[in-house]
Amino acid sequence: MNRRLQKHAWTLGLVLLLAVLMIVTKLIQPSFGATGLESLARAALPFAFATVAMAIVVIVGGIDLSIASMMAVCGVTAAVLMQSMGVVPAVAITLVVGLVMGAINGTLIVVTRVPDIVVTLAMLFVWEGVALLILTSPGGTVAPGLRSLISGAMIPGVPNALIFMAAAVALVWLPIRRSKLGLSIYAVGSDELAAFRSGINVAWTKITAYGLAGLLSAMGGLSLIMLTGIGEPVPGPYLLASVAAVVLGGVVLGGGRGGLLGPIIAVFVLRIIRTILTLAAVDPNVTTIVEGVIMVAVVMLGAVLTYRGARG
Amino acid sequence: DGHGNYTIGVSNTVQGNGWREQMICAMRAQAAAEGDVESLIVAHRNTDAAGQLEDLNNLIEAGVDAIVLNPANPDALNSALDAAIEAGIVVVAVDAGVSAEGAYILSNNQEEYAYLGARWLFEQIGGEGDVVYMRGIAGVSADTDRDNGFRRALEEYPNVNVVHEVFTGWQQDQGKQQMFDFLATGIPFDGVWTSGIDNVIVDAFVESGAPLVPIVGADNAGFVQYLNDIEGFTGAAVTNPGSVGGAGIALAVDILNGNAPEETTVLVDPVLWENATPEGQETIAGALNPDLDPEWPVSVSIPGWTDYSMEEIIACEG
Amino acid sequence: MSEQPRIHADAAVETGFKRFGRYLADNPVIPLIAFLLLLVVVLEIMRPGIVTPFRAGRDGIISTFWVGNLIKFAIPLAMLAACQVLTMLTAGIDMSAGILATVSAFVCATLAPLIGVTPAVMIALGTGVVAGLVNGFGVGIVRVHPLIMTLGTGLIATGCLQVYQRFVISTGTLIPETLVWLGTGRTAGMPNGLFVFVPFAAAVLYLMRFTGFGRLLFALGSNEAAAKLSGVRGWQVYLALYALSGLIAALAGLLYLGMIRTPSLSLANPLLLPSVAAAVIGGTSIFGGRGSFAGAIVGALILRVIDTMLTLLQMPEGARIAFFGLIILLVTALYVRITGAR
Amino acid sequence: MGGTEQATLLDATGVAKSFGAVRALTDASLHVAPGEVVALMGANGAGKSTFVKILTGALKPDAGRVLIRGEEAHVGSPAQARRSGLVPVYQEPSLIPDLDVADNLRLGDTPREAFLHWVHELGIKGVRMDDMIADLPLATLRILDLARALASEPDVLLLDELTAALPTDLVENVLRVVRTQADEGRGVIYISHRFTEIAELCDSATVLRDGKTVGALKIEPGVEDRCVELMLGAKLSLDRREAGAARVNTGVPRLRARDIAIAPKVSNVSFELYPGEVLGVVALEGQGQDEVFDVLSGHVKPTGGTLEVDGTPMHFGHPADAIAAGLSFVPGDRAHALLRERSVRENIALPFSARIRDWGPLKGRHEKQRVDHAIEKLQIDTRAQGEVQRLSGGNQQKVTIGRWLAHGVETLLLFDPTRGIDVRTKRQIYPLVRELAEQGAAVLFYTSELEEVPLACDRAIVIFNGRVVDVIDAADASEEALMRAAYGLTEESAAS
Ligand SMILES: Nc1ncnc2c1ncn2[C@@H]1O[C@H](COP(=O)(O)OP(=O)(O)OP(=O)(O)O)[C@@H](O)[C@H]1O
Ligand SMILES: Nc1ncnc2c1ncn2[C@@H]1O[C@H](COP(=O)(O)OP(=O)(O)OP(=O)(O)O)[C@@H](O)[C@H]1O
Ligand SMILES: [Mg+2]
Ligand SMILES: [Mg+2]
Repeated sequence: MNRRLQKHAWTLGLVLLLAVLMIVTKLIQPSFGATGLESLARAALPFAFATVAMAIVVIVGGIDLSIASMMAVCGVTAAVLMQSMGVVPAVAITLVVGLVMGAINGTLIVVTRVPDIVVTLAMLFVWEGVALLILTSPGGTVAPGLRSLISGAMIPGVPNALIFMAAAVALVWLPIRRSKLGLSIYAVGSDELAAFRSGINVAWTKITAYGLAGLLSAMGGLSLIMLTGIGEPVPGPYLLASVAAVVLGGVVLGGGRGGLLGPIIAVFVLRIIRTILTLAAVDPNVTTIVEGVIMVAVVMLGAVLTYRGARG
Repeated sequence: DGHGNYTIGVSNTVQGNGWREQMICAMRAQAAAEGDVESLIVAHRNTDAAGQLEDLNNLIEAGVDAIVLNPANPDALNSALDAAIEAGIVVVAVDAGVSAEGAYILSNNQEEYAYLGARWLFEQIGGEGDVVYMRGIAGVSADTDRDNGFRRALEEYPNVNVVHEVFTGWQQDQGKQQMFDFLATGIPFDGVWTSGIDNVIVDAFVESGAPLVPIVGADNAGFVQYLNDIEGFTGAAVTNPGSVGGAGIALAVDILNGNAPEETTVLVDPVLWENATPEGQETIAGALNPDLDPEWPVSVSIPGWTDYSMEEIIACEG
Repeated sequence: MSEQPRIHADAAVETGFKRFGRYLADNPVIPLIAFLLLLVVVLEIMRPGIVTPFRAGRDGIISTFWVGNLIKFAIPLAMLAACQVLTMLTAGIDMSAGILATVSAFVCATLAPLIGVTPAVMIALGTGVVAGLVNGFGVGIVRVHPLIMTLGTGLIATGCLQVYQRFVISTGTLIPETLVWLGTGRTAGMPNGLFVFVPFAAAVLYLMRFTGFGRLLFALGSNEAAAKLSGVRGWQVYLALYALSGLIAALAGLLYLGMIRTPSLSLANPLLLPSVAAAVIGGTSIFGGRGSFAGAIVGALILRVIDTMLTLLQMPEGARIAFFGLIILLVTALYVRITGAR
Repeated sequence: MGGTEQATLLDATGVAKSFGAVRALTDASLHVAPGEVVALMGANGAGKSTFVKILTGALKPDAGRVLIRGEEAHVGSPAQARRSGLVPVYQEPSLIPDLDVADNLRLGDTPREAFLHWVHELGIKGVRMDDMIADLPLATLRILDLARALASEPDVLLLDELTAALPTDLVENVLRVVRTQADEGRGVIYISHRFTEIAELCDSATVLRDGKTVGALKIEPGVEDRCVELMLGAKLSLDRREAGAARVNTGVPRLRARDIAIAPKVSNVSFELYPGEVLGVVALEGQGQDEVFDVLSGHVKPTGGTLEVDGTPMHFGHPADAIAAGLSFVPGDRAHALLRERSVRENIALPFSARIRDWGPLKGRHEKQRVDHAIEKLQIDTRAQGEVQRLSGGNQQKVTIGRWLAHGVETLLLFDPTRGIDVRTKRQIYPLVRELAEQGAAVLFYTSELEEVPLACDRAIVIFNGRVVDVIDAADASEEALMRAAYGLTEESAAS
């Protein structure tokens, strides 16, 4: 039990931090309530998917700098497809497109033996270009039914956006996490050579992990167009935010350690900090500084804590 | 006259660009100049439409009376804007339009902006010849609007040919490099139309020793300076005042005070300043402001809309 | 990577090709230069005459010497790539380099009219060093991952720059004459920036290869525990390294300011990702312990040539961006294939 | 045991493998019959590990034929090897550090019951299924690796220097279990540099020299000499050091430890180390010797006690402090000591640049002289000197020692420097250590192989359960006496 607690101490700390921040929000703006929570959950959606996608590749020992670009490709793909076909086929095709893009990233990393950070840096440009080729300026349509999926709250107090996110991530990750594939992902991230010698197909595991990241990026892209109602070909600011949230969430850069819950909570922490700063009418330029300082400070705190932990 | 102590929310999605900074400062200055505005909450960062939705929702949550925004996209923000309007919040979009029902729009006419400059340029090169067309960021609304205006002018001058089209990404260094590269090819051309990145384009000609051709840019302080200073350089600056933000605040206050305009859409039409005629040169000399950040448009106010002084907008407080 | 794939590259028999491959692996800059020349030839075929110096233009002799331009714009890129190469040697990265260059340029241009050119330049370089020290503190002493640390510092620096610029909107700007001369002037068709860059590059190459500090960079990237065992105090090296990286970024910013002559708030930011690309194309391993600044310089030149080609090709913007990415990938993959290095 | 004329389990012929310029294997062959334990012998760098990796699909050979149960086999990956019944325990631990024991088992589809049975059988207690691999000591990992291999019921078990890092008691368990495996009809390939183990366990020996199989022998009394001859290409043997006159230590000790305590492992360690002496450390695995070396080398601060160097009290906050006080440390795990992708020269010269005052220009000639001297002295095989990782284990170990040789030694802390090193290399290391001592250096020498103590040391301290329990005169201590001491049996032996 104690061990289990220790393993999840970081996540618990984040939950606590989130709770404190919620209280601070409530203190600054007493009227903050269900609608506030709802818009928070909606704002967190694309970040959460980007972060979860990033978390999976970081766990497998890589990094994917092209996530925001893949989200853009999927967003415009879905928005364009929905002009000519039903929601279900359009969404299905988009998910497949995401999966394939991610798998292409993974395959290139495995085949070319170029480091992942470099491959995905190059693919960042490639996918961005592809998005612009699909749609030169913002446009397309999104079925209203799809958009209403993430607004409101069927269960009072629990925003639909949150349910949607939880369901989507759980659907992808839970069956995998405890399976051999999930273990392989952790194993490859932890020690690639040992994994290979333990009989794991390292190449396949990596490609699958990157494919999953692509799939989740597709969900991120879909959530973007569900929010805005149109497809935008220019990638949003999701890359750096997702790296920050992944690290804040307790996933170790370098692979093998961490889960998906921590990063998702970290996304909410980062989002609610922005809400607080806006509510408190803090100078927006100072807001940027505050965000930077918080990111660095929390990670420093984490570093100091693990350092102490390793010693004590 | 003081009707109330309004809180106005501002949302903007591009940071670190002189034009947008001027817009924010104009908003602050105008808010300070208006007696009725108690506070301004500014959400100002680099983000996309989804991020702007987040900011808008936060502003609604903060209980503002009005929102003045520079929209990332005309159609993408409707969910938040509808909610705001429903909650009785006055919504004013500046610089570009939004499609939400009941929102006011106080916009620089981007299509007209491009059309005006392009027409002048085509006229200047005698209605025929080759031009270089330097655009902004692919896939961004403002760039698309300007492209429509440019194409409209192009249609009117069938003998004008676009010999080279590039995207500067609205980055000074990229624009300069691209011009250098193109000059190096030795392909002849007769004029340049450039979207916002302008003084560095002139620099590229001067530094490489290439003879200057007519160049159309925006009214950025640096470019206007060149129009005035450089011997033998003909060109034109089309105004695209960032102070439209200040006007947006003024409009929002008017509406809050019950003086809503009849039309929900007000277009601020651009003006063209050229240095090919003596009158034009005089206008430019009058507009000069050598102390201003070279990326800032020199048209710091919009007569009839904004009430602040030069010092106030430069102080950028409020 | 597992041992499995390494095998293909090194396999078996001593064929001539193999020997050639190994020669190239020991001299990684050679295939890169060959590739650069190939690109230039392709460009010349695409646009005959572009490479030729002092060619007759429309109105007589003009000095649009393309090679000069190529080098000129590659210089700041290569300097920022130096930040990446040096930090990558220790398995780090400096994601704040682009912003620090911008800050330095902006601070210099806005302070110069207020306090004079020399103090302004000093303060501008100082901002780079200070920000670098913050990075070094985070990476070396608190042990934050360099990627996160430098991203965070970059974010903070951006915010500070935004706040700062509000105070200097009306003070006007002044680009120091020397910087303009360095940035825009030419001597014998070559950019004056080389007067700074050549000594700079020599210093970096010397630092990497012939000093104890340089050796420690390789050592820390290769095995930090081993370095510690040998008596190396890691935090000292990281502190000095990131401060140096900040200084180089600031210097690159000043040079860039002289070149572009408009102190925008995002002046050098777009150079960040290309600087990382230049470093990796040049054969620097992001995993540390292996890297070459000479390679990064060639990498920067290659990126610039590609830029020119794609600008001139007149393809849709989407295709242009996509091709840029594909070519980076292709070059790095070929490089890895030929030399067997990663 | 099992007749060699029976159908063989594993039959490899003409296996070759090059790594760039290094030809690790040129013509290796090997036959394993059911019920047979084959010792694979060879000096460091002979290609033993490479051979095992090829047989188990972790490396692809350049040439060669492998028959499994008489059928031609292409073993493409470790997974495939496992399916064909070939299960290795590699020289380096192959469990996943960030997964717990249970997940490691699931990953390889290892039956849990069988695994636990073997863990118990091998004498490891207190391992829990939710222990993180990264938190477990090396010796435990080796045993878990073996238990995992045994649990999958292999036809051929390949053990690469499994016992090198194991304490004596665990070695015995391993030998017993492996013997039973063979008795049940399985084949075993056993790699070790210890003749005693091979004599006890193996039926035959296949000897590799420079990547080529140079002979296959039946194990019988007196075969050692023949083996060594084949391995080295000339007759060599381990000679006992002539028992000289017992040293008389006078004056100020170079290093004096008083009541050193390091919670929770070490409670009381005191000793004196004099210039000119080699002081052995005798201890079973995990008695606190690791911690003592960590303190002496400046990696860990002691929780109690004092440390004096040349009579001056010292507090080390960093290895650099220890180095400044003249204490040079060679760790047991060379992975911690080497810059794998850097050259031999850079590895040896590393301490020359450590201090800030040495960050300036390199002193090329001075450095080269001292590095070359160290290389020559240790006879480091520099064929693959461009990258240390291309050297064999033994040569890598020499580099870690050479570093301090070049830097200049006052006090040398050697932690198991001969782990996994062949006889020839050992024969170079003992005299070197002696020579250093004779030149005035003080050497603290821990070894996991007890027979080395009399060969290299003047005296030895015995650490048991975190305390120094005895000091013995090493030069003429018998192995049995050392063994008893290591097991903490000294008091009783004194009483009897
Ligand atoms: N002069 C100093 N200034 C600031 N901090 C110091 C100083 N000297 C030591 N420290 C502290 O000592 C700790 C260890 O730093 P040092 O660089 O010496 O170890 P290291 O080689 O990096 O090894 P490790 O990563 O295990 O700490 C650091 O956390 C740092 O806070
Ligand atoms: N991955 C590799 N790359 C390059 N060279 C290698 C590699 N692995 C092994 N070698 C070289 O192959 C030769 C044989 O190495 P191997 O590890 O098989 O020796 P060994 O007999 O197991 O030695 P030891 O007893 O020291 O473990 C050595 O010269 C070594 O340097
Ligand atoms: Mg440290
Ligand atoms: Mg071996």
